[in-house]
Amino acid sequence: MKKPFAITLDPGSSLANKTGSWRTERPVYVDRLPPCNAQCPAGEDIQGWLFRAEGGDYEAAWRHLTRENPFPAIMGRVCYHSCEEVCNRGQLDAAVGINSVERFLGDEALKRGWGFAPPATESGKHVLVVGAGPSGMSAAYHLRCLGHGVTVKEAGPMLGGMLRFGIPRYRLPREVLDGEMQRVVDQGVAVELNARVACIADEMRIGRFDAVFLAVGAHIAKRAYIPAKDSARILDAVAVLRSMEGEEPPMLGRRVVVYGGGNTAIDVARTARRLGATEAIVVYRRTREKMPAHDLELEEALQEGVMVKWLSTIRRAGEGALTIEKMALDDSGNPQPTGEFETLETDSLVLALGQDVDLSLLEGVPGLELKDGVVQVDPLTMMTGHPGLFAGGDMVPAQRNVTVAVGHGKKAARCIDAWLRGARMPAAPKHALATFERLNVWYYSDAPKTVRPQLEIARRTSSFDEVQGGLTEDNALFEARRCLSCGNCFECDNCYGVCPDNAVIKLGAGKRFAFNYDYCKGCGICAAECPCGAIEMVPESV
Amino acid sequence: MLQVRIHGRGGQGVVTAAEMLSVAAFEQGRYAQAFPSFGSERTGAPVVAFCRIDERDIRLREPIIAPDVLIVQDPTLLYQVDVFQGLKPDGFVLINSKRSFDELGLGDIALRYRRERLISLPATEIALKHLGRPLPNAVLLGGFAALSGLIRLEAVAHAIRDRFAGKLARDNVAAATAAFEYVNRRVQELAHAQTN
Amino acid sequence: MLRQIEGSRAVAQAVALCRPEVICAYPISPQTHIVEALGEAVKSGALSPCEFINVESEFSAMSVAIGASAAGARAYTATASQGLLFMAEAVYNASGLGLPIVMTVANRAIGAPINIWNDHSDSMSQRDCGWLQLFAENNQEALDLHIQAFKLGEELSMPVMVCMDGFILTHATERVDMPAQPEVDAFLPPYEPRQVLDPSEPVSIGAMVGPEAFMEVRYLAHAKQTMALERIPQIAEEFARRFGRSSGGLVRAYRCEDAETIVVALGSVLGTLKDAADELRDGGLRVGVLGIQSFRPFPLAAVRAALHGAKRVVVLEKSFSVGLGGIVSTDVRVALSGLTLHGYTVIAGLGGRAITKASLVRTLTEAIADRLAPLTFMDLDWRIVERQLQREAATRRSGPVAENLLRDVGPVASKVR
Amino acid sequence: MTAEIKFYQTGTFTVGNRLLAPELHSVQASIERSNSLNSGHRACQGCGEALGARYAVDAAMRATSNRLIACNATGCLEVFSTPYPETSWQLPWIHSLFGNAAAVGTGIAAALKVKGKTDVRVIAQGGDGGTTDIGFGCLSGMFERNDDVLYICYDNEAYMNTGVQRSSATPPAARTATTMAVGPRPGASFGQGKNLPLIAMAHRIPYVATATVADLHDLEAKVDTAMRVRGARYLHVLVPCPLGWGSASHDTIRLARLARETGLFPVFEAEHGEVTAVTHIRRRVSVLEYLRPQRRFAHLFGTPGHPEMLARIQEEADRNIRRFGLLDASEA
Repeated sequence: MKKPFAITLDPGSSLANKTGSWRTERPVYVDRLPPCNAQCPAGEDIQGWLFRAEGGDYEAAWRHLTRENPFPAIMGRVCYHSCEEVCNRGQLDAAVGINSVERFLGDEALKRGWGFAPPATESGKHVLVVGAGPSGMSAAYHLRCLGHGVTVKEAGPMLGGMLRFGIPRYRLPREVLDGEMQRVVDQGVAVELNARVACIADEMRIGRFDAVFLAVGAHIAKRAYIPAKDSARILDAVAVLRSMEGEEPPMLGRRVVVYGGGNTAIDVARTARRLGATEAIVVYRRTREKMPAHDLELEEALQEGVMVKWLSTIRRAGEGALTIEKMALDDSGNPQPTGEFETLETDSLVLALGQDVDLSLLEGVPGLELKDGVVQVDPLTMMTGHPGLFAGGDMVPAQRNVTVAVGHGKKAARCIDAWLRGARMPAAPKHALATFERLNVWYYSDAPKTVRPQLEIARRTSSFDEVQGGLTEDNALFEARRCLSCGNCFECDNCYGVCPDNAVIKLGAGKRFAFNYDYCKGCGICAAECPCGAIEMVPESV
Repeated sequence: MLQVRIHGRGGQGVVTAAEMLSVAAFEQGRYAQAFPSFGSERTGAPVVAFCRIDERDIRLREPIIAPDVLIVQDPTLLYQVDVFQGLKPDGFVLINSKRSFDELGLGDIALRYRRERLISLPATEIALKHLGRPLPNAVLLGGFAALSGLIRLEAVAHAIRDRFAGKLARDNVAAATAAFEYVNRRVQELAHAQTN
Repeated sequence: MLRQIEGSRAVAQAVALCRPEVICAYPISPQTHIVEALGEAVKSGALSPCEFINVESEFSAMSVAIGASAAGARAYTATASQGLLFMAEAVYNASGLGLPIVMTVANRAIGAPINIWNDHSDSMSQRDCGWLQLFAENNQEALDLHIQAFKLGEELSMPVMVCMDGFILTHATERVDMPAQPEVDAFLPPYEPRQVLDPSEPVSIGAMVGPEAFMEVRYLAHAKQTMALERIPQIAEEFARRFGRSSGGLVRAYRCEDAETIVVALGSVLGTLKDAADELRDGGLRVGVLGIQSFRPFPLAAVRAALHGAKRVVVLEKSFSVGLGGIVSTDVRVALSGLTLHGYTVIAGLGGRAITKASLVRTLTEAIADRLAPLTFMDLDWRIVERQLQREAATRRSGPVAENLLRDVGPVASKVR
Repeated sequence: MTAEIKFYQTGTFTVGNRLLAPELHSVQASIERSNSLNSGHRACQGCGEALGARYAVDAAMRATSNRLIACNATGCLEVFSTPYPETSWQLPWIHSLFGNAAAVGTGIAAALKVKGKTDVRVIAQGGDGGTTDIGFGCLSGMFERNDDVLYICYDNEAYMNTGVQRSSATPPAARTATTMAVGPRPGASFGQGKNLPLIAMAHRIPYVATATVADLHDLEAKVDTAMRVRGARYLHVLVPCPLGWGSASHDTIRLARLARETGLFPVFEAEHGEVTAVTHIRRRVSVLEYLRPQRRFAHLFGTPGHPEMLARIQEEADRNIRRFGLLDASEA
């Protein structure tokens, strides 16, 4: 067909016209740090494992999760999941139920018997871990993954430390605890129980360990002076909770008063209710706002009939009765005596005023620095003043909770590994935070949070059955998919779709996209319409 | 060359008459050219149509100024339009009326022409009789055939059939035939009157 | 086969014989009878396959034809006067895109004052639009030219206007020789487009062309019309061979050999002119007539060849370039450049003013005596004109011209012409 | 639990709908996208028309398995897509004039019919000027004859190609080069302009729909529906124009979205003159949110500004919401 000159043109020939030259700004794909990941004390890649979970491949999700934290089933129960407090979705409808999905994955793993592969190569180094609590066992796990020989020495008769002796089974069923601890042991970790380390210096020398991680926790109950008749029955919280793991439960009576405002106090009060106490009263000197106990736990406690006497201190303990003084907060928020007194009937008083660390094993270690009853460590490396001696968990200055402890274990393990290789731990490059403002939330569907079933009150006060139920598979899947994937491309195809110049190249499933700068005019629609803020416009250098 | 001019009013089939006349001529192997006085006239307005008939190809395109034959479909026009304009002295005139030229007040005009070539024919009545409708055009063609002797009645009948179909064609042919006979009689009467 | 039928119907039948596939119809006098007859043919199934589309305007009529032609269909429409002006934009577009549409123009004057009668102002207004323009002398030629137009247009991929005088031809019933379908099929092959919208070979048609190529596009259009100057006589010859009569061609001379005075004209007036020429020749005056069948392309060489022997040339036109004079005359003058002979332009028949043999004879006699003004308006009523000019000189608010003139003319109905 | 979720945008815009089954995550997932309107065209940065046209034509191509012919009115789309010697079109395409796209479409359809190529379909496209103004006669004729053509109007609410002059689709108060933001009543007059979708419906043609570039999957779906129907069909697509609206090039989709969420641009479908479906407003917003980012409305804001005109525009939006029932039963 001899086409008329200029009037008739061959198709698609405009490709010869490279409109990319018009650009003053260029779009660039970026990855940003989701707030949940940034927040997690255990440094989990939450978004990462949620993304795998949403695909329905739970094992992949679990393996991704356990790269950072070997205890999802435990975390899914006892972690205070501050990640959910910072979840961007919280500003949209409700935060993603990260904790419940984590628990679901953990339970799946236990149910299906997924385990950790032993390391590919052995380093030949040998590390001693003192204390089989969350921190110690986390360290043991990570050290093992890195190919080091690990020996764990535990003073107590069982693994778990405070997980076992500090957290009642209605919050953490023991089969779950045992299951996840055993999994670490099965990885090839040597464990010695009832093996109290008296002197770490000797231990290191004799055992010829290449490095040591100390995580003995804080098990010594704080005492407070309370004038009391001999007949007054006064116990300490740690003892009460520990004895729950023994043969016969402690005798607390029908009316129990717990003195203190921490989680332990709440645990004891709730335990007392389960042991048949008709009255469990927490006496705390400040207000609810100031109470260190986790609000969630307090809520559950109140639901179970635990009572709290706010702004109260115990002045005297007599036979079957306590003398309480009302307090008032001064301008600086500290409680001051008012001189008003009242009497409180009780069969026993449990003191939950916090715990101290037993530092006796550290005597004679050169370079070690102790302060405020805890061991000082380099926050970057977790190493004490003594080379090769690392520490973490409740015995170092930090928030005292399981997740922090697990995080310490991981961090210490990686630093020990680096130290053993004579390297310095490279500070992992942190991406900028994926803030809510960077998201284009229009595209996310409204999807209310899945609420985890709760054991009804009656059974909660009469048994030690687990209070918090788990998610069904559907719910877990749904919950995982509520994730906004803040700051990281999840291949929604939006950029590919909205480009007026077809200048976005789809690389195929899992491969994300690339820009065709030959034709991209830099209008910025892709960046504006990217739901998760994973595209940034950067000025062209001219 | 014979030039025919037909006067009438819009809606009376003046143009059709001219065309049928040309078709009739064509039937007889003649060359013919029929055309209207191109206008935007509406029903009732005075209209004119023309027809040229010749033995050879007709090239002339002007309106007919000096007709050999004049056909007036509507006598009321006689008092509005100078229908006789340019009529040749020995021309034919056929007027649709049951009244005579004198009754129509055309006495002195008639003196300028050959009396036996001036015929009035009650075409509308004949049409009403045969068609039930006052359509005088085909009827007048029958009359024209008799008057001029230039076109055979058969040719006119053919032209009518060429234009109309079925009953309408038959009735028109019948009407035209009646007119043909009527005019023949009148022509003979007039011829007599003249010889006397 | 010989038929005695109206010009419009004759043309309609000829167009139908060309098997058009898409016909766009919009009514405007005096073209209407043509599309009416074609619509009838399509409805009755006599013309099939064919899409007959009642459009909402002439602009749309030409646009539909453009789309149809670009999609590979043989497209036809007809118009006149205001209608041609209303579609003008699309008319230029059709030629610009090189789409071989055939259109009948039933020539008619252009208002205001509104006038439905015949002259050539309408097609002359599209003189430069890039279409080929063929003029018919009588209904036989009008009929024949349509058959030739499809062949010519499709060969060159250019649109063709067949111009026939409104009413004078379109409404005249006369003898025509109507060819049979097989004859036409043998002469006119099916439409083989040069460019077509086809999903199996996608192209973009009608791109924006800038200064870098626009002149070339225009030149190529001109080159095609130049080619047409060769093809038109060849096609007319082939037509004559097949159909036994000569129609079309570039120009046609009548008694021009030995003629001292040659009258140049287009369209139906040629007939009356020939009669006038015969009369003058009978009077011993050597007069000839040159008819121009192809106005675009304008056959400069042929016109020059026909006229160069004469002493004087009178161009008789039914069109008028206000402020200049003759339109055809201008083109004829180009053809004669370098030759020295007397030239006269006679403007006649505007708005349907009857052109009588008598007036022609009178005017030509004056021309032959070289007493004629170079630009003459035949049968112009100077009385009326002067009265109006005085009126305008006298009062500012002299009122609407046309209405004034009509008052001076008096009742029209009392006149035969 | 999942049953409660409302999916507002799926397909290309599955964005955020990871809650959907993976196969629904995306319709653009095909790496071999046809791109009937190819890269290298000369549209402005962030051109809504380029985006809308590519989606509409691609969808029509899919619906006809590439047996499609397009004709185009004069305007931005035509100029930026086919400057000699290059064209961006990958399908048979013709541009004739500003005002005759619909008629050219009719002609193509007629040719295809007479040639028995009934599998090949026709779309005609133009901007708001070529559609609502100069091409209106041809368009109405095509509708009235019910010719088998899908006419797509890319409405950017003014004559952008010639430098932003008012069209009969220009909204009240908008500033254009011929409705300047000066005088006591700046911008385009209230009470003028025409609503072409409703006029199209008055022709009782088989299918009329509106869409915006904010929901491209919806646009595709409507083209697809349209191509399943024979006869005259009309699709009116709102395509923001950064140049003419005085908006940021990256706001093109956002503005289209706001036009719908305010109620100023109702998105609906109609069959044979009856509204059969409307897209409900998801999060109703004040017209101010839509108007403020556009410089063509800047004169309405600031001090003293024109609160009374803003109020009238809001009334217009509210009227649409009532008239088309744009709110969910729950929200209404």
